[in-house]
Amino acid sequence: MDGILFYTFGAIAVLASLLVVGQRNPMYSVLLLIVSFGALAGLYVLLDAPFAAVTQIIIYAGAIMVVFLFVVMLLNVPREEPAPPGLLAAARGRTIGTILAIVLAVELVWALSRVREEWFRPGEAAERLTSVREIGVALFTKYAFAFEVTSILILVAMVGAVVLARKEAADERR
Amino acid sequence: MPSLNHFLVLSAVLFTIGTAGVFLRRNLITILLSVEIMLNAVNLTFIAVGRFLGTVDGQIIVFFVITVAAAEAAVGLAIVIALFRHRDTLSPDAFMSLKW
Amino acid sequence: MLLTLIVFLPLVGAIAALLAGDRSGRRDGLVRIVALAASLVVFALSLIVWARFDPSDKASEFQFVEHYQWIPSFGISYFVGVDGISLSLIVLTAFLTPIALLSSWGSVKQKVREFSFFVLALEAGMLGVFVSLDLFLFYLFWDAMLVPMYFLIGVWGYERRIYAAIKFILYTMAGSVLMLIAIIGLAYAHYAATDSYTFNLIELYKFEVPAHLAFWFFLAFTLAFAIKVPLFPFHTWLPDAHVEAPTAGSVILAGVLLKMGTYGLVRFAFPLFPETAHAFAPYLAVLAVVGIVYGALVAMVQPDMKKLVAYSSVSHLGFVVLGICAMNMQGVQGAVYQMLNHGVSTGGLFLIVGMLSDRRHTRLIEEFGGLKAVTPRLVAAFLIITLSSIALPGLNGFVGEFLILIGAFRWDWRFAAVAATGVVLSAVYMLWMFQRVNYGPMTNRKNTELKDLSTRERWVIAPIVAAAILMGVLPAPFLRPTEVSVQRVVQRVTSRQPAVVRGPRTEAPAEARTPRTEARR
Amino acid sequence: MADFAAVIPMVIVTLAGIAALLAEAFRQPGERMPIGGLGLIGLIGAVVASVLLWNRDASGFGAVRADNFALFLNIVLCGVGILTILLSGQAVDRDGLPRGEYYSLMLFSIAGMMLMGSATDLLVVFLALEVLSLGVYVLTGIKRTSAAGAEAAFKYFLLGAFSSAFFLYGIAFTFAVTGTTSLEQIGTALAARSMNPGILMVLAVGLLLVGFAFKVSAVPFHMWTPDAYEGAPTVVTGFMSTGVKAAAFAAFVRVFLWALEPMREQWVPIVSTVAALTMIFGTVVGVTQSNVKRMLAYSSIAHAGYLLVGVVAATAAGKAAILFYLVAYAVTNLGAFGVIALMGTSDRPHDYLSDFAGLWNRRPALAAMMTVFLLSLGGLPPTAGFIAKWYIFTAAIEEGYYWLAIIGVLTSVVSVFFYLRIVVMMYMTEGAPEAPAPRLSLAGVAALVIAVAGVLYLGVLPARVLAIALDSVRTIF
Amino acid sequence: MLALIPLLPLIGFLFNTTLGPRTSKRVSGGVATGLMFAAFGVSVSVVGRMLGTADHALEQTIYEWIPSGDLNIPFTLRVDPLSALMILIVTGIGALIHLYSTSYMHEETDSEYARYFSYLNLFAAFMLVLVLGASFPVMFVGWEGVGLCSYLLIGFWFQKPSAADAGKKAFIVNRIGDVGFILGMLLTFDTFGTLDFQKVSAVAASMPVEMTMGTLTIITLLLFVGATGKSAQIPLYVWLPDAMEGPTPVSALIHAATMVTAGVYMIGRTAVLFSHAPITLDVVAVIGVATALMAGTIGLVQTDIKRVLAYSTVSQLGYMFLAMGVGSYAAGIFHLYTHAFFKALLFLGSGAVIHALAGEQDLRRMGGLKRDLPITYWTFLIGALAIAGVPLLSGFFSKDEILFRTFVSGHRVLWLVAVVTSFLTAVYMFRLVFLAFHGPRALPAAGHGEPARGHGAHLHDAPASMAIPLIVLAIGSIFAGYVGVPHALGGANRIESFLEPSFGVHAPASHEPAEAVPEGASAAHDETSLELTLMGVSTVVALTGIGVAAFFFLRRRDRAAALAQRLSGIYRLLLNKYYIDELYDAVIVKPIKRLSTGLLWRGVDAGLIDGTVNGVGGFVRGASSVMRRLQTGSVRAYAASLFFGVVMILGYYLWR
Repeated sequence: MDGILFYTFGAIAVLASLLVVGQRNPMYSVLLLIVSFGALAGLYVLLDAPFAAVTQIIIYAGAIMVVFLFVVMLLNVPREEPAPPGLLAAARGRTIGTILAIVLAVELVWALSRVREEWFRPGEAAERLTSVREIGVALFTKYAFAFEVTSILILVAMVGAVVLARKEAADERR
Repeated sequence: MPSLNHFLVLSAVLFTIGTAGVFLRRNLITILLSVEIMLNAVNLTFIAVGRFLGTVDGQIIVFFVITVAAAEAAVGLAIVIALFRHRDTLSPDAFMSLKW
Repeated sequence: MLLTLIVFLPLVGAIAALLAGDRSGRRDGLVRIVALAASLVVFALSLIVWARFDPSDKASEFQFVEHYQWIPSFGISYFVGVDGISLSLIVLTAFLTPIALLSSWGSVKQKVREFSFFVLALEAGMLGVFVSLDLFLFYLFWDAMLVPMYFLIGVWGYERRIYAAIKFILYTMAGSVLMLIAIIGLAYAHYAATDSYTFNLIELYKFEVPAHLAFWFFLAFTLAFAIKVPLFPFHTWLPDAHVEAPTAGSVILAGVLLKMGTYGLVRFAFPLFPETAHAFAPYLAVLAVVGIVYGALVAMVQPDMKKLVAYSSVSHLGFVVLGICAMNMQGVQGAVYQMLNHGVSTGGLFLIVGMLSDRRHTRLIEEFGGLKAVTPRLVAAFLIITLSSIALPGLNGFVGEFLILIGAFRWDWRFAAVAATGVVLSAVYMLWMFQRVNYGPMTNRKNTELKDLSTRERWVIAPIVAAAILMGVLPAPFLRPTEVSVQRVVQRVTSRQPAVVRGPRTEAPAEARTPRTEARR
Repeated sequence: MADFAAVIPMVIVTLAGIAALLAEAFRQPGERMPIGGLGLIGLIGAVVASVLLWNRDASGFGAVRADNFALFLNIVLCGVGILTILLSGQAVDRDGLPRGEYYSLMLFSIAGMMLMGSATDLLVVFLALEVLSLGVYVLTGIKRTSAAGAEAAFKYFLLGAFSSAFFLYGIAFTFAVTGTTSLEQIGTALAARSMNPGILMVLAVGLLLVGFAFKVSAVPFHMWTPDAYEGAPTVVTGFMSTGVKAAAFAAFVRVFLWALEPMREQWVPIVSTVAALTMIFGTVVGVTQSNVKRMLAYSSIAHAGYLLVGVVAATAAGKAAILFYLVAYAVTNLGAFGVIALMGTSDRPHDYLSDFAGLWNRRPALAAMMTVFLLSLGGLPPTAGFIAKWYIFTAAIEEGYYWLAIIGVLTSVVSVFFYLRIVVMMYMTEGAPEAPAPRLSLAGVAALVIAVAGVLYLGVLPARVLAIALDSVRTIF
Repeated sequence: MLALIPLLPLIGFLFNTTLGPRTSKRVSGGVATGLMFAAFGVSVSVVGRMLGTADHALEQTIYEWIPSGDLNIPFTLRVDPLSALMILIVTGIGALIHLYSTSYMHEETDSEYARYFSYLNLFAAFMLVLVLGASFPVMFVGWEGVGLCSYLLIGFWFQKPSAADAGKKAFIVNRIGDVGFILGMLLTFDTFGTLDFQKVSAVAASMPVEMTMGTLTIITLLLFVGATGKSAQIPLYVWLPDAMEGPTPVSALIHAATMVTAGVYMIGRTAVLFSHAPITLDVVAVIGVATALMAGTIGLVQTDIKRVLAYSTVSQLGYMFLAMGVGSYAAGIFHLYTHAFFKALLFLGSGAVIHALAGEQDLRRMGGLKRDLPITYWTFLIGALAIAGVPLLSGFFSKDEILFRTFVSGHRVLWLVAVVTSFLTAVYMFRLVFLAFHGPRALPAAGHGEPARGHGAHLHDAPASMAIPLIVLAIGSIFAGYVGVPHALGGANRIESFLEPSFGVHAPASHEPAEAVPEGASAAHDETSLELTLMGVSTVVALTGIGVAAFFFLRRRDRAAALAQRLSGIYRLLLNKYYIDELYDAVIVKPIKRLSTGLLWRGVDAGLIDGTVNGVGGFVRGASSVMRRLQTGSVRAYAASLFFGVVMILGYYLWR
């Protein structure tokens, strides 16, 4: 059962991701990515991480992707422009990129398929992993500092996004 | 239950798809999406590894990664908007004035 | 304190000159005087050191020593002192700098305060090189001194000055950075062997560098010095730098800078790695004698006076290197003496050429001719310096060359034999040039109105001429301070070399040792 | 409460950033507020805090350690910040940059850098990296009228995001092998089974290396550097070329020379190759540049190579050498970029070689200071750059890496060539007669004077700083 | 006291360089000449004092000159019989020539006049150092110093390119010889550990005679190279004829009487060394006689009055070397001494002619001057007779001594050549006399405007200041030989015994003493008769030579022209001095210049070395412009680069 689910979700994730990358219309790309994220959320459930799965759906697919969609619509460039003619370098770049990607895939797959499960010694019972409480406690004790740092991170991102994206008129204020 | 290898390999494939996207697409937004794919692939690794180590740390790290991804997306999209203002295009090939 | 004063006073003078001037150049006169005064004070101080230096073999090797911790964690200290060899070169430096400054009064009209600043900064750097007894300190000065020279060539030079300046600095740096590696490596080797980090030259003298390292270190040191000397075939920066440098720059470049290379060989390369030096000396000597002949031959056909003098330096410095390679009393002492001679005579030649070029704005030999009719004094000075350069007995050049040849001959007669041809060749190129410039009919109308030496120029050239004669007629006072020092260097090097230096075949008469008190009839 | 001691300096800087933001928010339109001053106060406060924490070895939250190494870095970074703020005033006014956001982002970035240097947990390193990166990305593109700025920001951002994905993947593998992100535990875990690092761990090392190599702009991860440096406002370029590099190297040292020390044999070949390539590429490509900022970008690539030599030759001296080099490089490079920044006018940055022609005649002091900085970059005595290189090469030679040292010195000779091209322009070429004499702000000049003083101080009397650097690495490794 | 001898002329030099140009000719010339006479006086008294000492030597160390380790060269002067003779010649004849110059150079401006005398004084000073120097280096000071003065004086009229060229040539050719001298010194020091003549001789005297190439042979050969340079012997004689570009008194003093004999003097000074190196002696003799013959033949056809004399000088110097080469040092020095008189006389006489003709030097434009210039003519004739070897004049004694010594030393072939040369000497000298002073007055050549002034009705004979030296020297040319009247003529050959102490610890050793000088009374008797016979031969030869000259150049000048026509090949060869100058130019000078310019300068220096240096720079620059193209500006290329790095690093780890 788990195996079927794994392959189903995995196939969806890979397929959707491939389509994201193979898609010329950014709008579709965003939507397909949401599909991919959904599939990943399924895998998270499979890995006894329901909280992560929920977060994935709500924050990632729900919030972040919406921002993307929002920007795509704001800028209103539905389709990618065709490659400028004669841009041989770009074409060559694609080829090189593809080759490199394949090589990387081979390397990673080769390496990761050699990983042995025996290397990992489960420390805690699996059911504790699913406990939101456990996560919450850890997040606000062990990871409290990191948590605080993220607040600064988000503040920076916020200020930065505002600075970069706001309209010129705002500058009149100085 | 699929083994850890399965999840790791899957994440590797997704990661590679993400990297490939950076090269193949000529649209800034899609490129940003490709980076998101990469981050998600890493997330999968974290959760899988955390599961097999039997610790919640993996999930918590994913939580942080999602935050980072959000922050990056915000700044990245802001930059894309700024770029679009200057050139009216989203093709990365249009932005080659700085070179050599 | 005296040495520190000598080294840093030029720097103080440099800053004073900078402050004395303003951007408009209205106070250039004051700047010039400040700079000249500073350099003269340094000269006076150097004479004091000379006078108070104890040349006897009972005195310690290095005198006026100052030793302060500087970067203790690396055994780097501010460690200065002089022996007879460096003393001579300090006096030479301090002697030539005021002359160079004075000579520039006529030719440098732009940015005088910066010019004075760089000349004095250069002097500080050169003096620093000669007094340093710490390898780190030495390297610091060695490299730092490139910068002012670079500016002197690049800003106040002739047409291709920028090319020449960059060539100068890159060429010399390329050599010296490898020496930097060797210095660090040497200090580390010492650390590895004795567990103490030191760049102290005296300590390192005592240290026997492992052979495989010594080989590379010696090469690195020697490459740096060979480029500076410049030894054939590393000399091609020199003609360019000389030709394009302003007169004062050329004077200092030829007079002092090149000696840093030969000084380095005597002070560092040979004593630090005696075994390797012994093995390499013949090869170096081959380069030296090739340089002697080659430099002379190429000098012969130069159409540009400065270039000719530049190539003559290659030839003359070949003698110096040959003397050092011989590593015996006469060879090294001759080499040290020849360093001084070359400073005086080539410095003088550059001054003369500079004066001609100030007047005519050309340095091509063919542009001149028959000058003796219009500028007899200038030509007279020119003649004496020319003769000093071609080592006429009675003038300074002879003493050095003769000692070097003796030293070289006792080491390996073949080198001396080839080197002796330099005696002919130097006469050929110098006299040919002298004749084409000064003799013959006045063919170029532009030369008919040339002015003879002005009062200032007389003051510039007179010390050079005086030195050339004095050092030729009375070399003993200049030789004596170096005697014990050279002896120690030779001793230090040869004591760790396998072969014993061959003495005269028959026993030397006892007279040779104690002639000083011989009664005069 | 003890936990907090370790983060006091960062907190102070962060608070200063927030204060700057608030000040901007409550500013009346048109009102001039000394927001930079707030930043200065915060940074000075952080310096004071760091000094007070010296030798305390405070640590907190299991993720931060204010050991002397970190504190040394804190002080350097605060110094970078102070000089940058002093230099910024003119550019901010001239280019109409959003003042509050500018200073606050800068302060947040500095806080991120400080955190990166102090972090003892890979996750925190990653978060700190993101904080400082996001701040710098935005600063790069902060001049909204500049298309080049936007382009630079975009390239920097995209490649940065790309590389941090790799970095993160590396963290994931490390986590997989050791089950933790704490550097200390990673080190212990690796040491325990150091004989068989496992295939995952080498992947982890490689990917972590990519992340750091990107941030320090090592070849072949350097490509963003010239473009970002050229496009960013000059002051920001100076800031990121020094601050980011310092922070990244600090974390690099902490991760690789501490946690991953047991893996040394695995990564040394890679790092030394990268170091050699970086030195060569940076200098060689710098030779033909005509834009000074771009030229200095390549120079900063080359300098990253020298620093990597220090990482390879990681004796105690080597680590101290890295610290010293960072200080020397920071004052020097900030000075150099500061001069370029002061040369700019509102219509154009004046960053081409030809813009320097005859500067000596127009602004002799500026030209002289630039010369000092360039000589220091070239490693000529008696400047900081010379001592720094000396120290790095000493470390290399001690560990027997003669070949790296030789490449290092030879490339620095080549680099002197292009630094001197600027000198040639300033001193040996006549400028256009109508070329304006740059207008200098008092704060900017003060910053430059401080930088010159620093360069010369470190060049002539380096013993004290060297001793402190040595002291700060001894406490941790 | 000893130091005073060179010091006096040096003072004159200093005076004339500093104050001279601003004083009148009377003062500058007077000071110079006066000091020379004073030096002569001092020399006489020094020689007197020297003769009073037991070992016939005086020494003075002035100061310590070059001290360096076991090498110590004090500046020591020493006078012994050999140098005594030399200082007398130098100061005596020098003083006369100074006197002569006061009027000869009178047409120069004040400053040029002073310059002339300063050079002349400087020359005298150096020459005196040369002969007084007690060690090789001190001698070398004088040796090169006189070369310098020669250079300056030959090029005195520097505006004439030929004069400047000649001066340079003289100096450079001399320098070539000096290399030999220097190397000889080096080897001497290496061998003996000292450079003092006395000490070297003392050690060398105890060494065995080298019958094969040994150290002493090499030393002496090297020294002899030096001598050939200074004394204008094959192959380095080429500078001397050109040196005639200088003022005539200079030719008389430097290029006839004193400087050029320095080589001979030097061999005399190091006689002990040469005596131990028979191979060298043979070389010296052969070179000497070959030079004598070659120069004599060239002298036959030259048309420039001074050049004839110059070749004659070369030839006579060859004689001297012949004497040295057969081990008869005293004879060589004796000839040096007499030659100084008559050659100086001849040069000064020719100077008087040139002076009278306002610079004309071409024999073909002279003739019949006997009537207008009686003093010049008669003194010149005495000189010519002396050099030709007419009996009872000085040249006769010294030349015959040489011929006799050559003969008895067994060098019969050399003797024969020397006799032929002596015939030639008589011929060319009297050709000169007859062409210049006898016959019809030649017409001034067309287009040769200036000499017309001199060829006018009233030619002035030498004024007093020129006549007195002529007369004094003429007297000397007659009687100087009487200090060396050979035993065969009932004389005591006093000069030989006088000089003997200078030539070594032992008697001058001919290398075949047993054969050449049989011992015993009967042997002495045989020798006397042999000597008388040889004297007869050479007298006949000399007189025949004069007769031949009289026939061709006094009676039948057309025959001379016809002969030249008939033997035009040889004539042209001789006229062009065997094309030696051209040969040197083509074989040595031009190739070196071409080598230096084409191969060394443009090829090696600019091409190879600088090419390499610039090539490295160019390579870096080229690499730079290629590598910067990698930075395409495309963000995807950048990502590719980054990606490439990742792949490589992971690949490295996985493939290891």
